Amino acid sequence: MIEINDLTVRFGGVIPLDAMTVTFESGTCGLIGPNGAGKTTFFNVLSGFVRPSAGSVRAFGDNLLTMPHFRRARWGLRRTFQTEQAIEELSVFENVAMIHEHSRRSRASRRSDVLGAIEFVGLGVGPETKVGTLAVRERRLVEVARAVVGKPRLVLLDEPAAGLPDAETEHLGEVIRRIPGEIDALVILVDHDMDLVSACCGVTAVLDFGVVIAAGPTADVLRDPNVMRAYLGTEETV
Amino acid sequence: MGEEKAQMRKYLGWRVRVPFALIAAAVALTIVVTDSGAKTAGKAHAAAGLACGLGTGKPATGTPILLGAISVKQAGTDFTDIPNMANAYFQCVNANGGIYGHPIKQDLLTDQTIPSQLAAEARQLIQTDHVVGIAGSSDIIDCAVNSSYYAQQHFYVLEAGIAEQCYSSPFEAPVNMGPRYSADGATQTAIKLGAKKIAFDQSNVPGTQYNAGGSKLIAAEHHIPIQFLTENAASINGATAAEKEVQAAGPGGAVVLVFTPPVALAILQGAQHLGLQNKVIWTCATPCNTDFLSNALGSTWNHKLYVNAEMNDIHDDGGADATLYLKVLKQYGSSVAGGIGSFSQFGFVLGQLAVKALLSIKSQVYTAATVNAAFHALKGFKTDFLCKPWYFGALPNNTDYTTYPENGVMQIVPHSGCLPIDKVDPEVATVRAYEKAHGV
Amino acid sequence: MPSWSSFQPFIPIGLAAGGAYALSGVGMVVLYRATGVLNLAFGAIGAMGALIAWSMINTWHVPGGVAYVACILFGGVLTLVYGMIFGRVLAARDPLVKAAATLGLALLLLGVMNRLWPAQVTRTLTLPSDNGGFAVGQANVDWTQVIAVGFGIAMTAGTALFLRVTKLGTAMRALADDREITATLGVPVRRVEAAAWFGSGLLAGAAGLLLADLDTLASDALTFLVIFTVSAALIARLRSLVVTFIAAIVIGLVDNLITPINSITNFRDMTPFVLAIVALLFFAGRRQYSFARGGIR
Amino acid sequence: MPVGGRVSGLRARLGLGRRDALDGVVIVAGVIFAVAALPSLLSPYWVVNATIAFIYALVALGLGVLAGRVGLISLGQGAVLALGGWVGARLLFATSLPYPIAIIVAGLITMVMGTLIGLPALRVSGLYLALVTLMLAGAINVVLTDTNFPNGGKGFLGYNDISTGTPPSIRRPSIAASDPAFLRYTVIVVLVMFVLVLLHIRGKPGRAWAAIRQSEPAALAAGVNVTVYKMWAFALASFVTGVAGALLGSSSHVLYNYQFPTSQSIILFAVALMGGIYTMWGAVVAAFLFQIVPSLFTVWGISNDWATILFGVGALQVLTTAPAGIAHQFPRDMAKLGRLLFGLARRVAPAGGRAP
Repeated sequence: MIEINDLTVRFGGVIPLDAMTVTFESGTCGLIGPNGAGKTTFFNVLSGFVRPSAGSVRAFGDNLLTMPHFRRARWGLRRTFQTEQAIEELSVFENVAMIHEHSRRSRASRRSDVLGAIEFVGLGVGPETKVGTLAVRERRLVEVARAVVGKPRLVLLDEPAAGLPDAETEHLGEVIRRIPGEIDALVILVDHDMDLVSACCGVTAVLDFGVVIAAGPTADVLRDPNVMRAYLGTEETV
Repeated sequence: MGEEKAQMRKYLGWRVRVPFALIAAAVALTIVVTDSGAKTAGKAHAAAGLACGLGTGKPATGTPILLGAISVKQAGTDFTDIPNMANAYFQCVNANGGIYGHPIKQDLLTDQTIPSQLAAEARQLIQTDHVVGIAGSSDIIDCAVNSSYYAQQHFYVLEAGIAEQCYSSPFEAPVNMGPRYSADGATQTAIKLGAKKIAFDQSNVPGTQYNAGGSKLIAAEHHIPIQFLTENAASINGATAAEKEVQAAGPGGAVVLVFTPPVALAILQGAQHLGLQNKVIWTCATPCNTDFLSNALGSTWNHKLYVNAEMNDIHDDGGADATLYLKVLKQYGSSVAGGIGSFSQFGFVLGQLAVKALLSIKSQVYTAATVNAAFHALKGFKTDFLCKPWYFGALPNNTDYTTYPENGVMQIVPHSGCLPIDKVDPEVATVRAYEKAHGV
Repeated sequence: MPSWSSFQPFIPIGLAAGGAYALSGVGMVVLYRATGVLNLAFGAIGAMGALIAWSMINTWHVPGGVAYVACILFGGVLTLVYGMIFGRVLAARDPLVKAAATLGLALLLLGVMNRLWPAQVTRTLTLPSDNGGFAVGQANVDWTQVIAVGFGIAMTAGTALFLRVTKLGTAMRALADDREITATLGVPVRRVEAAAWFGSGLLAGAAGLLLADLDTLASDALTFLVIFTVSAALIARLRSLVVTFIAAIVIGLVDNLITPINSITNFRDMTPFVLAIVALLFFAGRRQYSFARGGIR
Repeated sequence: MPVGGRVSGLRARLGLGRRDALDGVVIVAGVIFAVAALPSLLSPYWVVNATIAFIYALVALGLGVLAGRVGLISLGQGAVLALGGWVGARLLFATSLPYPIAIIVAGLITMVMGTLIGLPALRVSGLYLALVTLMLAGAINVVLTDTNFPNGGKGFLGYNDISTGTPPSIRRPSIAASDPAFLRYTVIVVLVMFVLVLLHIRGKPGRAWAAIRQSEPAALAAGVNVTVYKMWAFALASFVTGVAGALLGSSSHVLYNYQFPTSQSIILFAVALMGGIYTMWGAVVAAFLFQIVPSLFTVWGISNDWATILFGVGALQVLTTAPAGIAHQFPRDMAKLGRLLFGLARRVAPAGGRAP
């Protein structure tokens, strides 16, 4: 469970996050909103690239904001980026293993954990394949594998389905849905693909201009008039 | 990403590969044209009337005699004029009967003052190319790196020396004095001209104290204060150095420059910018003795710079050697870019010495043993370039001349005569004693 | 500590050197802002120009004035040619790659220069302005030094003004901020870049000419004098022309005013390095993260 | 552009192992040859040159670690080599440490210095890092020029400016006093260093470096302490280069300050690029270009300036068309050629067999 209170970020005059307050209990939670609503900024705060000017973030009782960013991975924070960041010159195995190496898990458990993670995402290629040779879909899956290896507690997925055709998005959705149960981690999913969000997320929060304008069961939230208004006029293209 | 790059490379193809192909072609062509011939430069074309070697006028066609040489050739420092001039004389000899029909072939290796490189090159010459002798070398660190190797191989080397070992190893015989003794001469001249104080400036490279040692003793002997400065020659600003020197020398003082011609010139140019020609007495070691420098400085420096010249000046000396030197330089010296000056004179004399030694071999068998024995036995060699007869020894050239620039050329200072290097410098004293004892 | 009077003569020397560094510094910064290329071959280009001028005067006996113009033009043309070929090929690459490529050019030129103008020959390039001069206190000043400083100031001011008021200049500044947008605004990017290459090349040639006279006409020395220029440009964070000028002058002065202090005089060559390093680390400030891949790409 | 970027998935899966095995065989064969046969086959000139080439392979290796693995461009490796040479010479003169210990200690001291130099440099990145290192190289150069290399003198500097006779020589290991023996010794040391670096690249640091080179934020998000691993890379490169410096001193028995001009740092960078910074073979190619090519020119009577020109053009060519360098391109071109010839051969003799 992660509680965000009055989280505020200022870049000079711009205020990407304005006293954001929300709590994600468990399972897979959606975070949606028009472009520039502050979703990625929120992730950057959690992973430590952006220092908030006010507010607090408590995850499973720990204060995330006081940790140096590379410590947070050790704590159990995982994250994917909008532009996929799997390491091209390393093999699939190494890609996942290097995350494991910087987690709390012991060296002994590495091989099994890594192969387990690759298994988990159902990647169709051998673990020794160089990532540089993979297609977008496979790279996305490798990223998810990186995000679930080494007993994570909090997994942030930033538009994991960007640029994927529907069939593959569906597979990805299944994988994401299985994370809370099988990996026992809280997932926060940012995406513009409403089908994916409603398919994966029990609860969803909506950001608009850095403010949470709605939060609750996904179905209700998507029917919420404010949300409609927020989306109207801003055409959402994935 | 991969594809994208690949495409970019395809797109680059024609646009980039073409320029590169052109550059490569041009480079290759130029090498072929300019350099490949370097080793066999200057074939023996007939030269009537030049009294080189036997002076028969018939080109030598026998089996060549291979003589090695090592010389520094790098940005900022290039002494290849010395071996090149020696080779020019060899060509002249080859065109005039050679060594009893045997032409002399020069095997020149250049270096960039990297010790390992010099060690390798000495071994290449002696153990791989099997040169029968080494004559005409001129390098900054050859003696320091290789003198022990030459000793071990029993090679007696004829060279123009710089490093201290050239003047202490029994296997090395220089035609010149090197920085230390030439600087001694410059210091003596400065004192003779009544310097109240001396500022002694040189490049900040190993051996500075060795170079300065003699001048220190000489100044002390005459109770003249002397201050030692060093410059980082790689990044020298002439004006800065000149002003520093003039301030160190003070009013009525003298500046002694111990630099290669380019650096010396940079300093004197700087002095010109600041109008310092008349502030002090300017003196310089041998490298300044080249018409190029005099020419570059222009008339404002007439009689303002006293150069200790280890070789006689060729302009107002009409002697046989001087005449021959000029002719050989003109006819065979195309590779002697520096032209008239001490460096090419060194090379010329080194060539003469080697030829004299080779011609003296009665057996007319030219092996490393015979040739080096002949080199070692050299003595009583008279040339109007040197004040005293030359012999194979530690410091055979220990009495020399003084020149100054005059309208673009270097001239002997009138009535300056021969200047014996002061024997307060211990090495000079030993040499003089040796000369007295052996009557050379 | 030496007296004030012994420092005085080093002031004009330092100012002159600084002026020459400023000259090339301005060219370097303008080119970087317009094309993203930090031209580390600046010194080599100027050196070759100066050597060509030397050959014209001493070998082909061309009147000095013509040779000097040729030197400056050579700088402009060579730089333009390089820019037209490699500048475009590398346009999409990281600034690091662009700068590294100019190191390749520097090596190429260095080799060519040592080949065509071997160090066996001692060379010098004297401008007629060396002959006249005047004295200030303990210091002698000749017209070349005056020209160096004056030209430095004029070029800095002129270029700054040019960037402000002219259409081309505005285009260059726009390019520095965002080339895509500038391109979409219908600015003829290529022509603007070409202008930047050519202009900076002219400055390289001019600086080479001045330094060959003020300092020394030696290919390697002039090639690596570029470090003084780079240092000044870095202190200005490759942006401000005025700061570049001031930095260049300061470097020139410090480098020379240290000279009479015997205890550290031999370490004066560290001036540009030390100043640049301090400046860089001072400006380094907070890291901001780029998602670009590191290294050669 | 990563090396593996253009290998097909299948080739990678099957090929990778094969490739390694192949490399292994080639390396073992090469080392046995270099140790057993090479010294006796080569003339004294080439023995010395080969030794120096192997030593410079270490410098190129260090550059490869920084540029190829982490994406840090250092233009100051020539200066680091000089530091290593200075420290090594001082140790070999001042102490009676066993030779292997001495060069390792030299490497370690250089490592500390190199890392201290790298530390502030790490606050800047990309172009600025390259320029800082260039500046530092220049500064070190000035200091070395003013203090000179140890030549057996007294005191901390160990420099004696009134040299008499041949300078006291920087010692070699007693078992490798002769040039051929020292070549063997160098090959072994170089091999050890390559293995050391290989272990790093194949291990945790290698993966962390790959992550950093791909993207620093992603690496941070993956829990990589970017600063530490960058320093680690500097330390490793400096260590290897420091050992190289110590060997260099022994190889020629003497070091001079004008042996390490700033231009050398740049030439080293150029040849490292030409050789290829993404594979360890690149380091070997770079060393060959740096040492052997100019030496060939010397004996052929071709001016050394052509080497400089070659390096300039080469650097431009690599940067514009083949970022992975010769060691990467050459085998591929050869493979292409091989396939071509194979294809032709098949066409000439169409005696069945399955299609290629």
